[in-house]
Amino acid sequence: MISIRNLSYRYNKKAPLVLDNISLEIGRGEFVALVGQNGAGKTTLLKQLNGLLKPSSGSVTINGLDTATVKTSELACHIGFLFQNPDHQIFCGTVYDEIRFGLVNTRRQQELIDGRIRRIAGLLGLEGMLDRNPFTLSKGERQRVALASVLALETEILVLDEPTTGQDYKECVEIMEIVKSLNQQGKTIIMVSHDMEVVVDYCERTIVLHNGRVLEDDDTGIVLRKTESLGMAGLEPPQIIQLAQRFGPLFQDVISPEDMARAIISCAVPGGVRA
Amino acid sequence: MKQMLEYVHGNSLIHRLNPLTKLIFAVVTCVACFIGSNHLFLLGILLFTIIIAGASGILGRAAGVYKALFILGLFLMLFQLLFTPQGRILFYILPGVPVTDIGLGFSSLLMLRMMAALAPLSLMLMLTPMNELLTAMTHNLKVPYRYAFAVVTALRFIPAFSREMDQIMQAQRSRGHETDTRNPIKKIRVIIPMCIPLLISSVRKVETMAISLETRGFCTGPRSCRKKLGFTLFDILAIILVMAALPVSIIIG
Amino acid sequence: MSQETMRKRTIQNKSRKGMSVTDILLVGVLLAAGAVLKFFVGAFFTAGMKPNFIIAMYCLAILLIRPRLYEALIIGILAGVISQFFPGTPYLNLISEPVGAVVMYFLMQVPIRMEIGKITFKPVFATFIATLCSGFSFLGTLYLLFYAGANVSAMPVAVFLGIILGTATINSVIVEVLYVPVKLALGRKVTNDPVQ
Amino acid sequence: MIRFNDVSFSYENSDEMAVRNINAHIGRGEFVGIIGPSGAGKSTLLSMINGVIPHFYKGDFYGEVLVCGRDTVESTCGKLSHHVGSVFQDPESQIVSTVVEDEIAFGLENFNIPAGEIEARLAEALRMAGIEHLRHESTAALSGGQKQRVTIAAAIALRPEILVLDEPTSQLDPRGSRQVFTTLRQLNREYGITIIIVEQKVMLLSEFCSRLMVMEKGRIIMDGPTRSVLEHNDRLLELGINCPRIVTLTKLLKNASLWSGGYPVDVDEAETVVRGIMEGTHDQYQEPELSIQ
Repeated sequence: MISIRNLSYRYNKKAPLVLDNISLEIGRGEFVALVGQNGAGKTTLLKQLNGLLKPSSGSVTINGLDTATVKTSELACHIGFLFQNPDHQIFCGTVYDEIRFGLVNTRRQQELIDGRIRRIAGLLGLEGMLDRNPFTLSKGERQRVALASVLALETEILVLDEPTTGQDYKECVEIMEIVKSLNQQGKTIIMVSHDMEVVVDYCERTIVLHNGRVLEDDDTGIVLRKTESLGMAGLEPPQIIQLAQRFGPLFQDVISPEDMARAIISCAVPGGVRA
Repeated sequence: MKQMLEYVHGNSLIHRLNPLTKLIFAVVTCVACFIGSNHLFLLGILLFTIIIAGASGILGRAAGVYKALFILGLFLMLFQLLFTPQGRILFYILPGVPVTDIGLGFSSLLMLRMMAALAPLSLMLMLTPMNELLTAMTHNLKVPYRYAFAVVTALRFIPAFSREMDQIMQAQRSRGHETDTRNPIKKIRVIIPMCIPLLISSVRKVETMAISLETRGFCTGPRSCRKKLGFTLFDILAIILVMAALPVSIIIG
Repeated sequence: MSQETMRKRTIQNKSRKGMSVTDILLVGVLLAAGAVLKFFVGAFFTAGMKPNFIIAMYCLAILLIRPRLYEALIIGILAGVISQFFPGTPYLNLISEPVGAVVMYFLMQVPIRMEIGKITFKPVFATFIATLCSGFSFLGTLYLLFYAGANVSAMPVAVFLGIILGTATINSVIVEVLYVPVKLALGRKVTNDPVQ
Repeated sequence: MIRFNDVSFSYENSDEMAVRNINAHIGRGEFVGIIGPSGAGKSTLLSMINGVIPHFYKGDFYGEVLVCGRDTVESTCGKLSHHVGSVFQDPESQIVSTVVEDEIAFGLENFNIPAGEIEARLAEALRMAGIEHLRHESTAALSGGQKQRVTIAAAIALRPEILVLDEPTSQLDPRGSRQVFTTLRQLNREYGITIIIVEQKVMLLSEFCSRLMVMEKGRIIMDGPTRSVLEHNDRLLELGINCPRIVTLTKLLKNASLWSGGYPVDVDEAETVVRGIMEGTHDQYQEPELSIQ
């Protein structure tokens, strides 16, 4: 589905490498987290995926299309891209038109558009706001409008750059649950996040990027235990994994508080602790 | 934004001059350029600015400015050349469009004057740190601080907004937006998805900025200044030198 | 807590001295955005029908802030000063932009409503005229400076007339399109008539 | 130090009260975290301490807010800034200078403080914020965490007794966020500055704050020492507030009757809890009192 081979990238010939010899394969239906410090090259890597940036060397192919030769507007039919700041894309007078913008650009059939816009709006809880002016909405609502306009393209791949920043926990969970259900319907999700709890809750695979190189790439549970790599990338494991690691191999597979509680109960109770 | 005139850091004698000296240099040479209608005089001033750029070690960066001025000047010169039928015909650039001696003389004067009048201002901006210019403007020239601050704010935001503009264009391209069209009416429609987001995200910053300034006592009364800008002997010499250009320009006429 | 214990407090508004901090920042930010748009978006246009974003931005600022006459003049001067930071835009802007700004101010004072349904066309009209005035004063100063005393025929005004008219047209469309969203984003009420 | 006496406020052009009937007292040297869903009135509450309400945002103001004995309505933002320093979400829109030292001197210059004293206070602020090494750096070249520490230094250069921060880490990566909190802890412990912070990252708040306030729909619904507020983690989750995972774990252990002590606020304490259970010794935390309004 996505195949990156020996990808290197620099902004111009004199600049240092932003991405340094990256090779990755991402298959259909995966839910991948891309983590690392600001400036590690995460957003740069994402932008390679839909051809906004072209490789300096190496190649990126999406569904067999080489991003170096295919136009971004064409790749937009295969890969949906949600930027960090919703204000960077919203410009229409109504929420409806905003969601419609991408659909018109990718030349979808007119009669299908209306139904699709209403369905997507329903999914994101925007039904009542379709006629509102997006500039009067709250930050969280604007983020959902931006997501809706990307989802409307119904691409197989969805790329999300920090979709939950600046939102409260409830809004964050709402968005992540929608993304999760899309993943369950078979969409491939690639997401940048700084919130390790979101990563541990939703992503199956985690890639750690540091100074433009892939530092770790494995199942989330395994990667988040690599304290040294995470430390290098300026990250800290979620609290429960930090806690579990203090006890050596005892709580080896623990990820969630529920896992941990179960493990503690199973070792503590036979030991004769008062119940 | 490579076209912007940004301060180029350095520690040359010219860098260390009082900003007012540099401002006087920019204004006086400009005035002299319009008084003196002599090719050699204008060429001399132009050469003088190049020497200053070299002496302060920013010739490399200044070259871009000179290039831009040259292109603009050349354009102006060619244009003027076409519309000056007076004088002796030297040759024809196009059939029926003659080039005359007066035309050539005047249009080259126009070009030199444009370049020589503008280069000092550009140099001044490249050689003066923004906060020093601000101090000189508000403390010595008594420009109200709030208005000088507006200018500084605008200039400070230009690089940040350029980065945002990049993001915006990429965000719209990711949604399949295409920008290539030749029809001027369609061009307006094409640029709107870029103009509106930039303006919206910039004006949204205004409120926080205003609050941040209010909570730090912006414009609550008289203002002190951490660095005092003094006039050195070299400043005085430089001002005398620059002022000398005025009588010279008047004599030459 | 009971309603009786609540006491409502009011703050005496200090007399307004010049533009507020918010207004000043708004002018600064709009001019910065104008400079960036000039660089990025201006590249899409060919000469002739090319927007002048600096003029468009101070027209927008005057629409949004509703300054007094001398404040409008200051906005114009600020725009002129910012223009100096780009090579190739001579001192002339220090004259032409204040002229444009003051014209914009007076046009906003004209008590004629220009509405069709809910849309007001005053911004379009005022920006068009203000851009024209700015353009002509630029040209006038240019002629005055470069041709004073020269016994040479100047470049015919007609050459520039097309450029100025094109710029004014495109500027007025841009200001009309930007006015409502920017006003909403600032959290200011949208009124139909720009004269309150 | 800060006292809210029956305060309510509604913004201009809005019929709804943004905060209502607030009664609270914050003492010298406290480190207070304010949490709650968006729109709960957290920022409004902070804006009343630094005088932004009612001097910048106008509206209907009821009751009184006393900051260091001064009624905020009678004062101004400028005067209050000698008592209350303010830091906001986006460092980009707070920084006004191109060099770090100019940025910190900016507020001092605004108040017409003589050049000699500016120098001393500048050095002091840099030292307190732990950014002496950044003094001559260009502000544009800094990382998010460094920028935010510059804005903190710029606020404390005015020698305020109180520092209010509105989501200062929301745009920072984990390392930057922790740097900011560590700086705040130092200011609080070593220099006795009272800190009031609104934040979504409850995990960091519970680790660093001594007291938590929970807001919902314009009211303070819980207020007490961090540990006691975390007791009510069920209620917090209901409100849509994230609880630290170690709290969720402790809750589960309590439900299994393995633990009856207090809640841990950081991983070290959680380790003590788990070791206590595993080794059968209950080294329990004291439970301080909690007021629920």
